[in-house]
Amino acid sequence: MGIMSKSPWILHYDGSSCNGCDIEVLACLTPLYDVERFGIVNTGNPKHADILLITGAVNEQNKEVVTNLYAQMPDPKVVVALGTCATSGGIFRECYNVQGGIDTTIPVDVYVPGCAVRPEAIIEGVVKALGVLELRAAGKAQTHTPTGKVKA
Amino acid sequence: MGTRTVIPFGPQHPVLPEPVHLDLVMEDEKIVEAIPSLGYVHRGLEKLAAKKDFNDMVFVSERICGICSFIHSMAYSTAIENIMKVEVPERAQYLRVMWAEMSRVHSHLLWLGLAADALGYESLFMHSWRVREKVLDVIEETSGGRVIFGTCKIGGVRRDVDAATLDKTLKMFDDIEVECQEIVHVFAGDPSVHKRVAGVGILSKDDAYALGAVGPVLRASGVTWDARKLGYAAYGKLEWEPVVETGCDVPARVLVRAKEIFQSIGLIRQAIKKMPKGPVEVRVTGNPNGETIMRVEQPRGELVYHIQANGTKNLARFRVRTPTFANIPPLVKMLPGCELADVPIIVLSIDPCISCTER
Amino acid sequence: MSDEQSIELVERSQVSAKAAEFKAGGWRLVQISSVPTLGGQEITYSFDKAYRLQSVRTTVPNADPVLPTITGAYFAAFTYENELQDLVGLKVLGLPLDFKGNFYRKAMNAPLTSSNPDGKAG
Amino acid sequence: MKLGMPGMVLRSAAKKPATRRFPAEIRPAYSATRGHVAMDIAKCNFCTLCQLRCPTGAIVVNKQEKTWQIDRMRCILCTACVGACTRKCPTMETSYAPPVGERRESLVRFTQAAVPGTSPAGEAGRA
Amino acid sequence: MTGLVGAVAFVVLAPVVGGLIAGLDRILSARLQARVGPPVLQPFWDVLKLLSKRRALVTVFQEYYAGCFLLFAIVAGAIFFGGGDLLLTVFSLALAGVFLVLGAYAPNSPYSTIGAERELLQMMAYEPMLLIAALGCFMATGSFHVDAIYAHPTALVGRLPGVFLGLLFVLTIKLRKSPFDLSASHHAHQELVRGLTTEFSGPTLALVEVGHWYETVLLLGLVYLFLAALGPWVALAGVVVVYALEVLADNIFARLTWRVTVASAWTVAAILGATNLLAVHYLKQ
Amino acid sequence: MTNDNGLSYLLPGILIVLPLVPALLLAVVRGQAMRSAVVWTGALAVAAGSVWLAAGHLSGPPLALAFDLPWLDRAVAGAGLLVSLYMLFACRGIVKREWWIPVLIVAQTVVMVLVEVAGPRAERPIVIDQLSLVMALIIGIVGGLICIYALTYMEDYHRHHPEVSDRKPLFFFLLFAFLSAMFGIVFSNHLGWMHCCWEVTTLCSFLLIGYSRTEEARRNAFRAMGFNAVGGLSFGVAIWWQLHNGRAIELDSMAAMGSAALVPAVLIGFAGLTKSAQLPFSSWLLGAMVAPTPVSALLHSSTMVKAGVFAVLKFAPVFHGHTAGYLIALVGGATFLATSLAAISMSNAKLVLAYSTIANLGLVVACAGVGSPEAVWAGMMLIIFHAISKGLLFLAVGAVEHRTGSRDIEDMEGLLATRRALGIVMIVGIIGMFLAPFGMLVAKWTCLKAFVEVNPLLAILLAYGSAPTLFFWTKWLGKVISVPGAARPAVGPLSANEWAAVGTLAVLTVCACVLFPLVSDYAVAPYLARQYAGAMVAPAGVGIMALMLGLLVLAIMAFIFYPPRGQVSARYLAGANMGAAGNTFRGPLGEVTPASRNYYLMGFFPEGKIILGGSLASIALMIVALAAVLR
Ligand code: NFV
Ligand code: SF4
Ligand code: SF4
Ligand code: SF4
Repeated sequence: MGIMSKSPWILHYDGSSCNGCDIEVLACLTPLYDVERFGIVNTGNPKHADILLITGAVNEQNKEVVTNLYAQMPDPKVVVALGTCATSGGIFRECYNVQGGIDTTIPVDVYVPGCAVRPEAIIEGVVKALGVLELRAAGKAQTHTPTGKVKA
Repeated sequence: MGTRTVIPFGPQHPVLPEPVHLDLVMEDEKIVEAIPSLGYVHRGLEKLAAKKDFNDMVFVSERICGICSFIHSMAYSTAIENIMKVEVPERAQYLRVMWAEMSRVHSHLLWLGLAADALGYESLFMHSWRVREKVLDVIEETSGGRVIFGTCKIGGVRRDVDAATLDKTLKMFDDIEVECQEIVHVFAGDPSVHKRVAGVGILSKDDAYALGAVGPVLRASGVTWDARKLGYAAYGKLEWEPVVETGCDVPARVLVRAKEIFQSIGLIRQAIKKMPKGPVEVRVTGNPNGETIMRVEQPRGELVYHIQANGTKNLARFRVRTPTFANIPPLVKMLPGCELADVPIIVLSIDPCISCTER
Repeated sequence: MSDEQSIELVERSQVSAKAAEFKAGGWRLVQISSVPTLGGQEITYSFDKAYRLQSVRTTVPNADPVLPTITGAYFAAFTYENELQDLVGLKVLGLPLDFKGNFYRKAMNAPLTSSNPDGKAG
Repeated sequence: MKLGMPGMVLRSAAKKPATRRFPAEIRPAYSATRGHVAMDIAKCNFCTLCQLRCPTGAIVVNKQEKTWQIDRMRCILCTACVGACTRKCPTMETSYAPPVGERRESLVRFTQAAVPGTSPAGEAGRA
Repeated sequence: MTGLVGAVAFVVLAPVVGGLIAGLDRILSARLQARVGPPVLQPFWDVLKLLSKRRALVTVFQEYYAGCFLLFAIVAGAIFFGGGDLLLTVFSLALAGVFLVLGAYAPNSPYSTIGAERELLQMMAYEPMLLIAALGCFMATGSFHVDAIYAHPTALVGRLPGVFLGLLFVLTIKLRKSPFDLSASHHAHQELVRGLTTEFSGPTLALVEVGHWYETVLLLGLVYLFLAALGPWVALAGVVVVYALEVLADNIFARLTWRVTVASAWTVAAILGATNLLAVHYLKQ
Repeated sequence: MTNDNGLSYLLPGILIVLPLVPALLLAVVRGQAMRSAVVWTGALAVAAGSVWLAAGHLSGPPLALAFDLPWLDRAVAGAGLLVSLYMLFACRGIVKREWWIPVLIVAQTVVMVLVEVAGPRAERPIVIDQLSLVMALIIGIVGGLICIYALTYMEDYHRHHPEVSDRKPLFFFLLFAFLSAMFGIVFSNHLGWMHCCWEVTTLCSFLLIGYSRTEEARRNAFRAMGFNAVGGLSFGVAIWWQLHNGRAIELDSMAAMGSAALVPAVLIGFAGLTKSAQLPFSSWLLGAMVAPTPVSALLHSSTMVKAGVFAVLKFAPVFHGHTAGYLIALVGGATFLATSLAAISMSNAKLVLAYSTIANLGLVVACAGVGSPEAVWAGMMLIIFHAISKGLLFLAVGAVEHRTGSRDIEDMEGLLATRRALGIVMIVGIIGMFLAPFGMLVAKWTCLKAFVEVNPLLAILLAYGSAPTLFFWTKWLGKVISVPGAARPAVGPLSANEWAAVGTLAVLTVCACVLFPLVSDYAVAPYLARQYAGAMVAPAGVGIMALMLGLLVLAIMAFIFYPPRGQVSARYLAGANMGAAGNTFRGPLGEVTPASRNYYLMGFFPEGKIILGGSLASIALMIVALAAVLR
């Protein structure tokens, strides 16, 4: 395990979610799940973060914000889409104002399903993301996975 | 360079769990102007009614918000049931009250934690959420979901809860009540919290009423108004009184929500104890035709569903006015004149829920 | 249900005066909503007093999508009225705090009008 | 209790942490928990009822090829499909679906063998 | 010569000790919050991770200021542990602080700038008490030199109880502990995002972190100085208790405002510190 | 102790007279070219003269010129009378509320006439010791540089202020006349002569503050004159007291008299307090900031106000160990604390400089009042460092003001980026004022040590007063070094004249820091050794200071030769960044440019109340001090 995966600092952003997934992200920080055990720190600041945990289907107005935040994270970095909304648009897929998932806007490295996504799944998703982060730090993984909606 | 400081507060801001933005204009740290901008969570889900079967709209409505999801689905279901004149079985009505109140307890605990956090009181946040996890356990055991209950449907509820689980629920809440007492005791009695919040975020009784404040914000300003008194579900058959405080400031709002936690636990007990045996749903056939304006009490206040149906499976209008939407003008009123350090707690004092607000 | 409801129809020009009347009577503004009709929008204003809900309804034709504001009586109506501007494409006259279409920035204009078919832009 | 916050934190420090040490320690699921949709493809007759009732379009049933596919990244765990199926093929399991690295990994397809009942459900991808 | 040994030992060991203290701090905090907390070496992983991140700054000057912050934090400690002048230590610490603040000013970004302002307010709040502490050491021992103060036969805390308490008070500010973690909090949910350190990232942030470790060790050294004559074990135990109390304080207070910080720190410095000095002065006469 | 070296004998006299030549020339020449030539020549001559004098006499015993020229005495007295009369004449336009000003001047004139009747005599009317030489160097070098700077400044000034009538000949005449008077003050051993020069500086200050002839300038000029007249009167009374008691009116012998000279020492000290704008007299100096910036730099920061503390410092041996001295020290301490606090709420750069000037003078007063060798060492060092750094800062602010049209600190945002050289000199000036290892801090450090040995109270005041200086200097510095968010108008280059002054002062600031041990050894220590019978004060911590400076230089070098590289990212704007560079954010109604204004905390540090409090404390202390000596 490289150094990257020993100290994953996260930025959580709500990309137009319903809150369900967001409070589960917060729950991960609290005593019952306590992700600080893995060195995970919720930074609240893109400039300090290694992992972007993002929920929601991304609406018209949020596109710009998501892109900004992603751009402001220093390399190497990974993106984890949390919850059905973030992975595919979920039930809001057909709404006029949503893009339908994070990968419509920025490249996503790990998709975590669930509505709402469970804290355990979030932790698993982060662990999976750490693998990508390590590869990227070692220059072994491409910096960006291709963007684009996967048509199911 | 300017004569005043101008900073963006949000959309991504660690004290805001959700994206919302305020243009803060300050002199030193005093806020002279705070203009909100919304729209970061506007999904446009009201328009889904044109595409989705009215039955499926329950799933949409409970995903308006992951915190107050159950009451959304209950409000929507009740609205349709009213239009279609469906008699919902009594047991379902009591179960709805039980889940609605569980949802309120978890929402209020969540809020207490976030409010503590907004004051930089991390350990209190941690402890509030530690207790909240116990509530979530009960919710999961009875409904199958932690935050999206998924139990309400038109005509009743999707699942029954067996007697043993109800018993266990009662016991769990005895424990939760004790823990909540401790949290509330700490929150209300902590000198550093007091120093920070006393007299902060004043909203006079008249302002609260005139600006259309709802829920704990309204009740903390001394107005007795609680939509549950309208008696939907089984509320008409239970004994309780709205919690009202007259402090008009942040501590009063803390107190209202704190007391409502115990009120809700009391209601859960009553509901479980008075719950009759019987079926939990009726079969609903046909399409609704008619109109109703349904009001229920969410953790954050009065929620309004305006439903117009035209006899097809798609509703003519699915309109949701959420409590936070109503509490935005009071918030805009409260901010100017406060200190930057107080912005988080004042914003949180209305317990904002943007996903509800913008739908 | 003890939730009594009634709806009164009024002319568009009377909306402000009507709102002022409610205000004077000690009513609280509960909501403003819109329902698309064939040629326009029905705008419903709901007020509450002691758990009694009273609504006022007016219609706005699509040909002339303007509406007077009721912020004179209920300042808090500015949120609803901005929403009407953004989602229904009305022009609310006399808004004290006009977000000019930025209340919600959307991928489609006036999504909640009947002339606007479902489906998303882009 | 009377000590306020100092009492609370010191007592916490004296006690065992409330933390459940996931993944080493996993709480047994409640029977009601909605984790993911499982499918008993053997029973399916491809009536597409589930597909019709799924609010997110997560299910795609192909009668010709006798396949039943679910997109885990679309499923909102609403149980509508479970309720809709008259043959009780889809069921709601308590374990959650795992995260994936590629979007397409989340498409899970079940194929019915030519002779129903003789061969177990085939599954592509992870279920 | 011993001075040089002390200074070198500080330069080499302080980051190790400081990092460990930070790790224990985080574990203790977690336990107070009914959590397990990170491994004790976590702060080191954090810093190593930061060092291996790509640089991304608003202006390259930030790195320069962060470097100078670290440099002068080290100098301050080296003066102290080298047995040098206590006042110079305080000044050097202030110099380090100023560089950190400049690093936050440099990008001219809103939260960073507000963090800088607040950090300055904090510095203004604790500066009098630090100077008073140094003055107290002089009055009690007749020297500003750390080695002389250290060698003083009676414990300073006996002559200067007020100064000692006042020092503990401002230590809370200096260590960025609640209720005075105004300019940059350890955890995310602050109105200032990350305040002072908002615009630092990657290796630059690592410099700041390490600088804080040096500062922590220096400050605890100052506490030790007040107890030194009681013997190393007692003094060390005292330092541990003091730090534990700081962590406890961090967990039992909401964050207070800058007004309260400045007003209370100055009042404490006056009531506990200044009064103590005057008492020592007039009792001696 | 008479020195027979002919030239040395004449030099002090020459230095006093020398500036009068360019002064008179400047009063008549018109064109800028001619004026430049005269100013440059005059300034260089004055500077060279002072350096020459210092070079010859810095080491060694004081140079006392013994001569008895009654006509000269009378001429000086006559000049003093003329000055008083002119001031009275100027008072004709005064408003009713300020009736006290002419009354004071009349009173002072009466006292001086009485003194003259008593026929003051001094055997050694001129004495030059290291303290005078240090002052002379400041006057000669810093003063000369400021005069050169004023050449361009005044051109720009009149371009920016067409409404002000162009009286440059008068202006430059006054500058040089003022230099002459300053030399007079520092060289005079004859109290009467000193008083006369003292009055001349008051008059120059009055005329220069009122230069623009606006209502505000006029009012402030009168306030300055009035407050200085209070001091002048007190000074006069001191002389009269000495004569009346049949005592010497020679500064050096008085200073050597110890507590016997306490009464005049306190009286002259009081005059010094007014001249150096200590509380409660601070307001005149703030008001003086309406004058063109070179005036602020020269009169109201680097030199004239220093005459005040110079006078107090001269009597330091008298104050040493005496309650009255300690009380005067406390006045300085209170002034330091109060004005440092007051400076927090100032965003006008000149007012910050003004308050900080008063504060630092307060420190010197405190040093003088304490009067111990270390304290005097610190006081002299403070005078040197302050004169250079503060002169530099004033000139830099003036240069910025003439290019951006604002002297507001907030408008200096990004100066380092838009105008690198000007930014750097301003930074040098600012850090010179408060940061280790720079000069001012060295002096403050010694102050702390000197104060705590006597009584911790003064040291505590200093501890409290230092904190706000840290605050207001750093926030200013922060503005200057921050990277501008929006494109700011480029600032035009400085003229050669301005560079000559600003650049030299910047270099001097750094040199003073590097070379302060030498300054201490050659100028300050010998003075102390004589004043305090062999007291040795050596600067401490030189090694560490040098180390710190070395590290700083190293860091700068490292930065220059190995500039950090890496991606440059947009500012953190809560994710709402907009625009190509991401420097603006999206607000509810569209694009918003973020702005960061420094904190001024008016409500928390109310200038008015702080100054009032400090003034009341000072008045009380002065009364007690007076009572203590008269008892
Ligand atoms: N606002 C809101 Fe809700 C609630 N309570 C409501 O309808 O939370 Ni998300
Ligand atoms: S996936 Fe479900 S719970 Fe999560 S944000 Fe979307 S709707 Fe809410
Ligand atoms: S799973 Fe059930 S509902 Fe779906 S196609 Fe098969 S049999 Fe029909
Ligand atoms: S659980 Fe709901 S969303 Fe998931 S497949 Fe079944 S019907 Fe579709």
